[in-house]
Amino acid sequence: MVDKLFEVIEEPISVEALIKKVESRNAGAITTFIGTVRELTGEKKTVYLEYQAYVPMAEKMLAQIGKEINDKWENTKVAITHRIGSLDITEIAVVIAVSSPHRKAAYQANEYAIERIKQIVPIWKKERWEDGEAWIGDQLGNVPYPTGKPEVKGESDD
Amino acid sequence: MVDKLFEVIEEPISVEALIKKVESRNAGAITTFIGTVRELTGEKKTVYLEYQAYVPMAEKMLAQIGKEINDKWENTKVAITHRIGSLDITEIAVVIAVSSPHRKAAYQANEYAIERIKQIVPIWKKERWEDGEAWIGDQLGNVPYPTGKPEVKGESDD
Amino acid sequence: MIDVLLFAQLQEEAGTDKLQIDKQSITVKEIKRELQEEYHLSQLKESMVAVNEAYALEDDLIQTGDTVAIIPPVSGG
Amino acid sequence: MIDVLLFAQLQEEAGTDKLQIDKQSITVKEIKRELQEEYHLSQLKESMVAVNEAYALEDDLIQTGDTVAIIPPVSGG
Repeated sequence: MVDKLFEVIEEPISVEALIKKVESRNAGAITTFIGTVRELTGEKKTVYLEYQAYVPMAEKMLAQIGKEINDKWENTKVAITHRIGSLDITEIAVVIAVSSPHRKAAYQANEYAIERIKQIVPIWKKERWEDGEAWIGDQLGNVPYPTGKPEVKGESDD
Repeated sequence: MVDKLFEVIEEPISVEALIKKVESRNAGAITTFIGTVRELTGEKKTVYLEYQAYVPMAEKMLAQIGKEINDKWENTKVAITHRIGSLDITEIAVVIAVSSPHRKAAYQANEYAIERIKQIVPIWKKERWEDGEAWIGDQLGNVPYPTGKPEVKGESDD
Repeated sequence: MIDVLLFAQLQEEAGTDKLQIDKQSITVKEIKRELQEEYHLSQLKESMVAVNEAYALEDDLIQTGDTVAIIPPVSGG
Repeated sequence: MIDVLLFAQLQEEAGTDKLQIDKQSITVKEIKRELQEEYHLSQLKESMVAVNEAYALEDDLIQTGDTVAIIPPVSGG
Protein backbone atom coordinates (compact mmCIF):
# COMPACT_ATOMS: atom_id res chain seq x y z
CA MET A 1 0.00 0.00 0.00
CA VAL A 2 1.29 3.40 -0.92
CA ASP A 3 1.00 6.01 1.84
CA LYS A 4 -1.38 8.81 0.94
CA LEU A 5 0.25 12.14 1.67
CA PHE A 6 -3.04 14.03 1.65
CA GLU A 7 -6.14 12.49 3.12
CA VAL A 8 -9.43 12.99 4.87
CA ILE A 9 -10.28 10.18 7.28
CA GLU A 10 -12.82 9.31 9.95
CA GLU A 11 -10.42 7.57 12.36
CA PRO A 12 -8.05 9.22 14.86
CA ILE A 13 -4.93 10.67 13.23
CA SER A 14 -1.49 9.30 14.10
CA VAL A 15 1.05 12.11 14.33
CA GLU A 16 3.93 9.63 14.19
CA ALA A 17 2.61 8.20 10.93
CA LEU A 18 2.60 11.66 9.34
CA ILE A 19 6.14 12.37 10.53
CA LYS A 20 7.26 9.10 8.92
CA LYS A 21 5.74 10.21 5.62
CA VAL A 22 7.94 13.30 5.40
CA GLU A 23 11.19 11.85 6.77
CA SER A 24 14.20 12.29 4.53
CA ARG A 25 17.99 11.99 4.69
CA ASN A 26 18.14 15.62 3.62
CA ALA A 27 15.73 16.91 6.23
CA GLY A 28 17.24 18.75 9.16
CA ALA A 29 13.89 19.94 10.44
CA ILE A 30 10.36 18.58 10.60
CA THR A 31 7.53 20.75 11.88
CA THR A 32 4.08 19.52 12.74
CA PHE A 33 0.91 21.44 13.36
CA ILE A 34 -1.75 19.65 15.35
CA GLY A 35 -5.14 21.29 15.41
CA THR A 36 -7.11 20.18 18.45
CA VAL A 37 -10.64 20.79 19.64
CA ARG A 38 -10.56 23.58 22.21
CA GLU A 39 -13.17 23.85 24.91
CA LEU A 40 -13.49 27.62 25.20
CA THR A 41 -13.95 30.18 22.47
CA GLY A 42 -14.40 33.47 24.27
CA GLU A 43 -17.14 32.72 26.81
CA LYS A 44 -18.62 29.89 24.79
CA LYS A 45 -18.09 26.33 25.92
CA THR A 46 -17.89 23.75 23.16
CA VAL A 47 -19.23 20.28 23.98
CA TYR A 48 -18.01 18.67 20.78
CA LEU A 49 -17.39 19.47 17.11
CA GLU A 50 -18.54 17.83 13.97
CA TYR A 51 -16.57 18.06 10.74
CA GLN A 52 -17.97 17.38 7.30
CA ALA A 53 -16.01 17.34 4.05
CA TYR A 54 -16.47 17.05 0.33
CA VAL A 55 -13.90 14.29 0.59
CA PRO A 56 -12.54 13.77 -2.94
CA MET A 57 -12.23 17.50 -3.59
CA ALA A 58 -10.80 18.16 -0.12
CA GLU A 59 -8.03 15.64 -0.76
CA LYS A 60 -7.29 17.27 -4.13
CA MET A 61 -7.08 20.71 -2.50
CA LEU A 62 -4.76 19.40 0.22
CA ALA A 63 -2.53 17.97 -2.50
CA GLN A 64 -2.61 21.33 -4.27
CA ILE A 65 -1.43 23.02 -1.09
CA GLY A 66 1.41 20.49 -0.92
CA LYS A 67 2.38 21.37 -4.47
CA GLU A 68 2.27 25.09 -3.74
CA ILE A 69 4.64 24.50 -0.83
CA ASN A 70 7.07 22.43 -2.90
CA ASP A 71 7.13 25.25 -5.45
CA LYS A 72 7.75 27.95 -2.85
CA TRP A 73 10.23 26.16 -0.57
CA GLU A 74 12.92 23.92 -2.06
CA ASN A 75 13.26 20.30 -1.05
CA THR A 76 10.28 20.28 1.28
CA LYS A 77 8.06 17.26 1.82
CA VAL A 78 4.49 17.73 3.02
CA ALA A 79 1.79 15.45 4.43
CA ILE A 80 -1.63 16.54 5.67
CA THR A 81 -4.46 14.54 7.20
CA HIS A 82 -7.80 16.03 8.23
CA ARG A 83 -10.27 14.09 10.30
CA ILE A 84 -14.04 14.32 9.89
CA GLY A 85 -17.00 13.19 11.99
CA SER A 86 -17.63 13.92 15.64
CA LEU A 87 -14.66 15.09 17.75
CA ASP A 88 -14.43 15.62 21.49
CA ILE A 89 -12.45 18.29 23.33
CA THR A 90 -8.64 17.76 22.93
CA GLU A 91 -9.11 15.39 19.98
CA ILE A 92 -7.02 16.05 16.88
CA ALA A 93 -8.81 17.49 13.84
CA VAL A 94 -5.86 18.09 11.53
CA VAL A 95 -2.16 17.32 11.35
CA ILE A 96 0.28 19.01 8.98
CA ALA A 97 3.85 17.70 8.73
CA VAL A 98 6.57 19.45 6.73
CA SER A 99 10.20 18.45 6.39
CA SER A 100 12.92 20.67 5.01
CA PRO A 101 16.70 20.86 5.02
CA HIS A 102 16.38 24.12 6.99
CA ARG A 103 14.15 24.99 9.91
CA LYS A 104 12.98 28.40 8.73
CA ALA A 105 11.29 26.89 5.68
CA ALA A 106 9.77 24.12 7.79
CA TYR A 107 8.03 26.68 10.02
CA GLN A 108 6.97 29.00 7.21
CA ALA A 109 5.66 26.25 4.97
CA ASN A 110 3.72 24.68 7.80
CA GLU A 111 1.99 27.93 8.71
CA TYR A 112 1.27 28.56 5.03
CA ALA A 113 -0.47 25.16 4.88
CA ILE A 114 -2.90 25.86 7.73
CA GLU A 115 -3.75 29.31 6.34
CA ARG A 116 -4.46 27.75 2.93
CA ILE A 117 -6.55 24.97 4.43
CA LYS A 118 -8.77 27.61 5.97
CA GLN A 119 -9.22 29.20 2.55
CA ILE A 120 -9.61 26.52 -0.09
CA VAL A 121 -10.29 23.08 1.39
CA PRO A 122 -14.00 22.12 1.41
CA ILE A 123 -14.33 21.09 5.04
CA TRP A 124 -16.90 22.50 7.45
CA LYS A 125 -17.15 22.54 11.21
CA LYS A 126 -20.30 22.48 13.30
CA GLU A 127 -19.92 23.60 16.88
CA ARG A 128 -22.12 22.03 19.50
CA TRP A 129 -22.55 24.09 22.66
CA GLU A 130 -24.57 23.32 25.75
CA ASP A 131 -27.39 25.50 24.43
CA GLY A 132 -27.30 25.01 20.69
CA GLU A 133 -25.27 24.32 17.59
CA ALA A 134 -24.19 26.02 14.37
CA TRP A 135 -22.17 25.47 11.22
CA ILE A 136 -19.21 27.80 11.29
CA GLY A 137 -18.27 29.89 8.27
CA ASP A 138 -15.80 32.66 7.83
CA GLN A 139 -17.26 35.45 9.92
CA LEU A 140 -15.56 38.07 7.74
CA GLY A 141 -17.51 36.91 4.74
CA ASN A 142 -14.44 36.13 2.68
CA VAL A 143 -14.81 33.48 0.06
CA PRO A 144 -12.11 30.92 -0.56
CA TYR A 145 -9.68 31.56 -3.38
CA PRO A 146 -9.62 29.06 -6.22
CA THR A 147 -6.03 30.02 -7.05
CA GLY A 148 -3.43 32.58 -6.16
CA LYS A 149 -1.83 33.73 -2.97
CA PRO A 150 -3.57 33.37 0.35
CA GLU A 151 -4.40 36.49 2.23
CA VAL A 152 -2.69 35.68 5.48
CA LYS A 153 -4.87 37.16 8.17
CA GLY A 154 -3.76 38.08 11.68
CA GLU A 155 -4.61 36.11 14.78
CA SER A 156 -7.60 33.99 14.03
CA ASP A 157 -9.72 32.10 16.44
CA ASP A 158 -8.37 28.62 16.02
CA MET B 1 6.34 9.60 38.26
CA VAL B 2 5.97 13.22 37.25
CA ASP B 3 6.69 13.94 33.60
CA LYS B 4 9.70 16.15 33.16
CA LEU B 5 8.86 18.96 30.76
CA PHE B 6 12.50 19.78 30.04
CA GLU B 7 15.04 17.04 29.74
CA VAL B 8 18.25 15.79 28.19
CA ILE B 9 18.27 12.06 27.56
CA GLU B 10 20.36 9.39 25.85
CA GLU B 11 17.49 7.32 24.49
CA PRO B 12 15.41 7.99 21.36
CA ILE B 13 12.82 10.75 21.82
CA SER B 14 9.10 9.98 21.53
CA VAL B 15 7.28 12.80 19.76
CA GLU B 16 3.91 11.47 20.95
CA ALA B 17 5.08 11.61 24.57
CA LEU B 18 6.00 15.29 24.20
CA ILE B 19 2.67 16.09 22.60
CA LYS B 20 0.91 14.44 25.55
CA LYS B 21 2.85 16.67 27.96
CA VAL B 22 1.45 19.88 26.44
CA GLU B 23 -2.11 18.73 25.77
CA SER B 24 -4.78 20.92 27.31
CA ARG B 25 -8.52 21.50 27.06
CA ASN B 26 -7.76 25.09 26.17
CA ALA B 27 -5.27 24.29 23.43
CA GLY B 28 -6.50 24.74 19.88
CA ALA B 29 -3.06 24.29 18.39
CA ILE B 30 0.02 22.24 19.16
CA THR B 31 3.18 22.75 17.15
CA THR B 32 6.19 20.49 17.26
CA PHE B 33 9.68 21.03 15.96
CA ILE B 34 11.71 17.91 15.32
CA GLY B 35 15.39 18.45 14.65
CA THR B 36 16.85 15.54 12.71
CA VAL B 37 20.36 14.61 11.60
CA ARG B 38 20.76 15.68 8.01
CA GLU B 39 23.19 13.93 5.69
CA LEU B 40 24.38 16.85 3.58
CA THR B 41 25.60 20.26 4.72
CA GLY B 42 26.72 22.01 1.57
CA GLU B 43 29.03 19.48 -0.09
CA LYS B 44 29.95 17.76 3.16
CA LYS B 45 28.53 14.35 3.92
CA THR B 46 27.87 13.62 7.58
CA VAL B 47 28.32 10.00 8.71
CA TYR B 48 26.93 10.58 12.18
CA LEU B 49 26.72 13.21 14.90
CA GLU B 50 27.67 13.12 18.52
CA TYR B 51 26.01 15.41 21.06
CA GLN B 52 27.43 16.22 24.46
CA ALA B 53 25.73 18.29 27.16
CA TYR B 54 26.33 19.79 30.54
CA VAL B 55 23.17 17.96 31.52
CA PRO B 56 21.94 19.62 34.75
CA MET B 57 22.57 23.12 33.44
CA ALA B 58 21.12 22.28 30.01
CA GLU B 59 17.87 21.16 31.64
CA LYS B 60 17.77 24.37 33.68
CA MET B 61 18.26 26.46 30.54
CA LEU B 62 15.54 24.55 28.69
CA ALA B 63 13.21 25.26 31.62
CA GLN B 64 14.19 28.92 31.47
CA ILE B 65 13.25 29.02 27.78
CA GLY B 66 9.89 27.50 28.71
CA LYS B 67 9.38 30.23 31.29
CA GLU B 68 10.32 32.95 28.79
CA ILE B 69 7.71 31.55 26.43
CA ASN B 70 4.99 31.43 29.10
CA ASP B 71 5.75 35.08 29.87
CA LYS B 72 5.64 36.16 26.24
CA TRP B 73 2.67 34.13 25.01
CA GLU B 74 -0.38 33.63 27.26
CA ASN B 75 -1.64 30.19 28.15
CA THR B 76 1.11 28.30 26.36
CA LYS B 77 2.51 25.00 27.55
CA VAL B 78 6.00 23.94 26.51
CA ALA B 79 7.99 20.69 26.62
CA ILE B 80 11.48 20.20 25.22
CA THR B 81 13.66 17.10 25.08
CA HIS B 82 17.18 17.03 23.67
CA ARG B 83 18.99 13.79 23.01
CA ILE B 84 22.73 13.33 23.49
CA GLY B 85 25.19 10.62 22.44
CA SER B 86 25.76 9.26 18.96
CA LEU B 87 23.03 9.86 16.38
CA ASP B 88 22.68 8.50 12.85
CA ILE B 89 21.28 10.26 9.80
CA THR B 90 17.48 10.92 10.14
CA GLU B 91 17.55 10.32 13.92
CA ILE B 92 15.89 12.91 16.13
CA ALA B 93 18.16 15.20 18.16
CA VAL B 94 15.58 17.55 19.65
CA VAL B 95 11.82 17.87 19.95
CA ILE B 96 9.99 21.05 20.99
CA ALA B 97 6.24 20.92 21.64
CA VAL B 98 4.16 24.02 22.30
CA SER B 99 0.42 24.20 22.87
CA SER B 100 -1.61 27.38 22.78
CA PRO B 101 -5.24 28.44 22.41
CA HIS B 102 -4.26 30.08 19.09
CA ARG B 103 -2.08 28.83 16.29
CA LYS B 104 -0.05 31.97 15.67
CA ALA B 105 1.41 31.85 19.18
CA ALA B 106 2.10 28.13 18.86
CA TYR B 107 4.23 28.73 15.75
CA GLN B 108 6.01 31.81 17.08
CA ALA B 109 6.77 30.36 20.49
CA ASN B 110 8.10 27.16 18.95
CA GLU B 111 10.48 29.01 16.66
CA TYR B 112 11.57 31.20 19.56
CA ALA B 113 12.46 28.04 21.50
CA ILE B 114 14.78 26.62 18.85
CA GLU B 115 16.52 29.98 18.38
CA ARG B 116 17.05 30.24 22.15
CA ILE B 117 18.33 26.65 22.38
CA LYS B 118 21.02 27.57 19.87
CA GLN B 119 22.04 30.51 22.07
CA ILE B 120 21.95 29.51 25.72
CA VAL B 121 21.71 25.74 26.20
CA PRO B 122 25.06 24.05 26.92
CA ILE B 123 24.92 21.29 24.32
CA TRP B 124 27.59 20.67 21.70
CA LYS B 125 27.61 18.77 18.46
CA LYS B 126 30.52 16.94 16.89
CA GLU B 127 30.20 16.16 13.22
CA ARG B 128 31.81 13.04 11.90
CA TRP B 129 32.50 13.06 8.15
CA GLU B 130 34.09 10.41 5.98
CA ASP B 131 37.44 12.23 6.24
CA GLY B 132 37.45 13.71 9.71
CA GLU B 133 35.51 15.17 12.59
CA ALA B 134 35.06 18.43 14.46
CA TRP B 135 33.17 20.01 17.31
CA ILE B 136 30.85 22.64 15.91
CA GLY B 137 30.65 26.11 17.41
CA ASP B 138 28.99 29.24 16.27
CA GLN B 139 30.95 30.22 13.19
CA LEU B 140 30.07 33.88 13.68
CA GLY B 141 31.89 33.98 17.00
CA ASN B 142 28.82 35.06 18.95
CA VAL B 143 28.69 34.09 22.55
CA PRO B 144 25.47 32.95 24.16
CA TYR B 145 23.47 35.46 26.14
CA PRO B 146 22.99 34.77 29.83
CA THR B 147 19.78 36.80 29.81
CA GLY B 148 17.84 39.12 27.60
CA LYS B 149 16.34 38.84 24.18
CA PRO B 150 17.77 36.48 21.63
CA GLU B 151 19.19 37.96 18.50
CA VAL B 152 17.17 36.02 16.02
CA LYS B 153 19.44 35.42 13.09
CA GLY B 154 18.37 34.73 9.54
CA GLU B 155 18.47 31.34 7.88
CA SER B 156 20.93 29.19 9.75
CA ASP B 157 22.34 25.89 8.69
CA ASP B 158 20.18 23.57 10.68
CA MET C 1 -29.08 16.13 -15.76
CA ILE C 2 -26.74 17.92 -13.42
CA ASP C 3 -26.02 16.65 -9.89
CA VAL C 4 -25.67 19.33 -7.25
CA LEU C 5 -24.01 18.37 -3.96
CA LEU C 6 -24.84 20.28 -0.78
CA PHE C 7 -22.87 20.47 2.46
CA ALA C 8 -23.08 21.81 5.98
CA GLN C 9 -25.74 24.49 6.51
CA LEU C 10 -27.03 24.19 2.94
CA GLN C 11 -27.54 20.46 3.31
CA GLU C 12 -29.61 20.99 6.45
CA GLU C 13 -31.71 23.73 4.82
CA ALA C 14 -32.45 21.61 1.78
CA GLY C 15 -33.01 18.46 3.82
CA THR C 16 -30.84 16.53 1.38
CA ASP C 17 -27.20 16.26 0.33
CA LYS C 18 -27.98 16.12 -3.38
CA LEU C 19 -30.26 17.85 -5.83
CA GLN C 20 -30.71 17.23 -9.53
CA ILE C 21 -31.21 19.96 -12.07
CA ASP C 22 -32.73 19.01 -15.35
CA LYS C 23 -30.66 21.10 -17.79
CA GLN C 24 -28.37 20.46 -20.70
CA SER C 25 -26.14 23.38 -19.77
CA ILE C 26 -26.15 26.33 -17.40
CA THR C 27 -23.59 28.83 -16.12
CA VAL C 28 -22.35 28.93 -12.55
CA LYS C 29 -24.06 32.26 -12.00
CA GLU C 30 -27.38 30.91 -13.29
CA ILE C 31 -27.28 27.75 -11.21
CA LYS C 32 -26.78 29.82 -8.07
CA ARG C 33 -29.80 31.96 -8.95
CA GLU C 34 -31.85 28.85 -9.69
CA LEU C 35 -30.95 27.27 -6.36
CA GLN C 36 -31.87 30.47 -4.56
CA GLU C 37 -35.24 30.79 -6.28
CA GLU C 38 -36.25 27.12 -6.22
CA TYR C 39 -34.86 25.99 -2.89
CA HIS C 40 -34.47 29.27 -1.00
CA LEU C 41 -30.95 28.30 0.08
CA SER C 42 -29.03 30.85 2.11
CA GLN C 43 -25.32 31.58 1.75
CA LEU C 44 -25.38 31.32 -2.05
CA LYS C 45 -23.86 34.75 -2.49
CA GLU C 46 -20.81 33.95 -0.42
CA SER C 47 -20.49 30.38 -1.69
CA MET C 48 -18.06 29.11 -4.28
CA VAL C 49 -19.11 26.56 -6.87
CA ALA C 50 -17.05 23.52 -7.76
CA VAL C 51 -17.55 21.65 -11.01
CA ASN C 52 -16.15 18.12 -11.09
CA GLU C 53 -14.13 18.81 -7.94
CA ALA C 54 -12.46 22.03 -9.10
CA TYR C 55 -13.44 25.61 -8.28
CA ALA C 56 -15.30 27.30 -11.14
CA LEU C 57 -15.77 30.95 -12.09
CA GLU C 58 -19.13 32.70 -12.33
CA ASP C 59 -19.29 32.50 -16.12
CA ASP C 60 -18.08 28.91 -16.50
CA LEU C 61 -20.53 26.62 -18.27
CA ILE C 62 -21.83 23.51 -16.54
CA GLN C 63 -22.88 20.63 -18.82
CA THR C 64 -25.18 17.68 -18.32
CA GLY C 65 -23.29 14.89 -16.52
CA ASP C 66 -21.14 17.32 -14.55
CA THR C 67 -21.06 17.13 -10.77
CA VAL C 68 -21.56 20.49 -9.13
CA ALA C 69 -20.89 21.24 -5.47
CA ILE C 70 -21.92 24.37 -3.62
CA ILE C 71 -19.11 25.31 -1.27
CA PRO C 72 -20.15 27.73 1.49
CA PRO C 73 -17.33 29.45 3.40
CA VAL C 74 -15.08 26.67 4.65
CA SER C 75 -14.13 26.17 8.29
CA GLY C 76 -11.72 23.27 8.40
CA GLY C 77 -8.40 23.22 10.21
CA MET D 1 39.35 24.05 45.79
CA ILE D 2 37.34 24.94 42.69
CA ASP D 3 36.14 22.29 40.23
CA VAL D 4 36.27 23.30 36.57
CA LEU D 5 34.23 21.25 34.10
CA LEU D 6 35.28 21.07 30.47
CA PHE D 7 33.23 20.07 27.45
CA ALA D 8 33.52 19.37 23.74
CA GLN D 9 36.70 20.71 22.10
CA LEU D 10 38.12 21.94 25.43
CA GLN D 11 37.70 18.53 27.00
CA GLU D 12 39.62 16.92 24.17
CA GLU D 13 42.39 19.51 24.36
CA ALA D 14 42.81 19.10 28.11
CA GLY D 15 42.50 15.32 27.94
CA THR D 16 40.08 15.44 30.88
CA ASP D 17 36.54 16.60 31.65
CA LYS D 18 37.48 18.16 34.99
CA LEU D 19 40.29 20.27 36.40
CA GLN D 20 40.79 21.50 39.93
CA ILE D 21 42.08 24.93 40.79
CA ASP D 22 43.54 25.39 44.22
CA LYS D 23 42.18 28.84 45.15
CA GLN D 24 39.96 30.30 47.79
CA SER D 25 38.44 32.79 45.40
CA ILE D 26 39.02 34.07 41.89
CA THR D 27 37.07 36.13 39.38
CA VAL D 28 35.65 34.72 36.14
CA LYS D 29 38.09 36.81 34.15
CA GLU D 30 41.05 35.56 36.15
CA ILE D 31 40.08 31.91 35.92
CA LYS D 32 39.90 32.18 32.15
CA ARG D 33 43.39 33.67 32.07
CA GLU D 34 44.68 30.98 34.38
CA LEU D 35 43.23 28.21 32.21
CA GLN D 36 44.76 29.78 29.15
CA GLU D 37 48.21 30.10 30.70
CA GLU D 38 48.33 26.76 32.52
CA TYR D 39 46.50 24.49 30.13
CA HIS D 40 46.78 26.37 26.83
CA LEU D 41 43.09 25.86 26.12
CA SER D 42 41.70 27.44 22.96
CA GLN D 43 38.29 29.12 22.68
CA LEU D 44 38.49 30.76 26.09
CA LYS D 45 37.87 34.20 24.66
CA GLU D 46 34.60 33.22 23.06
CA SER D 47 33.52 30.96 25.93
CA MET D 48 31.00 31.75 28.63
CA VAL D 49 31.59 30.68 32.19
CA ALA D 50 28.92 29.08 34.35
CA VAL D 51 29.17 29.04 38.13
CA ASN D 52 26.97 26.47 39.86
CA GLU D 53 24.98 25.94 36.64
CA ALA D 54 24.21 29.61 35.95
CA TYR D 55 25.96 31.95 33.52
CA ALA D 56 28.34 34.35 35.26
CA LEU D 57 29.75 37.73 34.29
CA GLU D 58 33.44 38.51 33.87
CA ASP D 59 33.78 40.22 37.26
CA ASP D 60 31.78 37.70 39.29
CA LEU D 61 33.70 36.09 42.12
CA ILE D 62 34.11 32.32 42.28
CA GLN D 63 34.57 30.80 45.75
CA THR D 64 36.07 27.54 46.92
CA GLY D 65 33.47 24.79 46.67
CA ASP D 66 31.85 26.33 43.59
CA THR D 67 31.50 24.31 40.41
CA VAL D 68 32.67 26.18 37.35
CA ALA D 69 31.98 25.13 33.78
CA ILE D 70 33.60 26.56 30.69
CA ILE D 71 30.94 26.85 27.98
CA PRO D 72 32.35 27.22 24.48
CA PRO D 73 29.91 28.36 21.76
CA VAL D 74 26.99 25.96 21.92
CA SER D 75 25.72 23.96 18.94
CA GLY D 76 22.71 22.04 20.14
CA GLY D 77 19.36 21.90 18.41
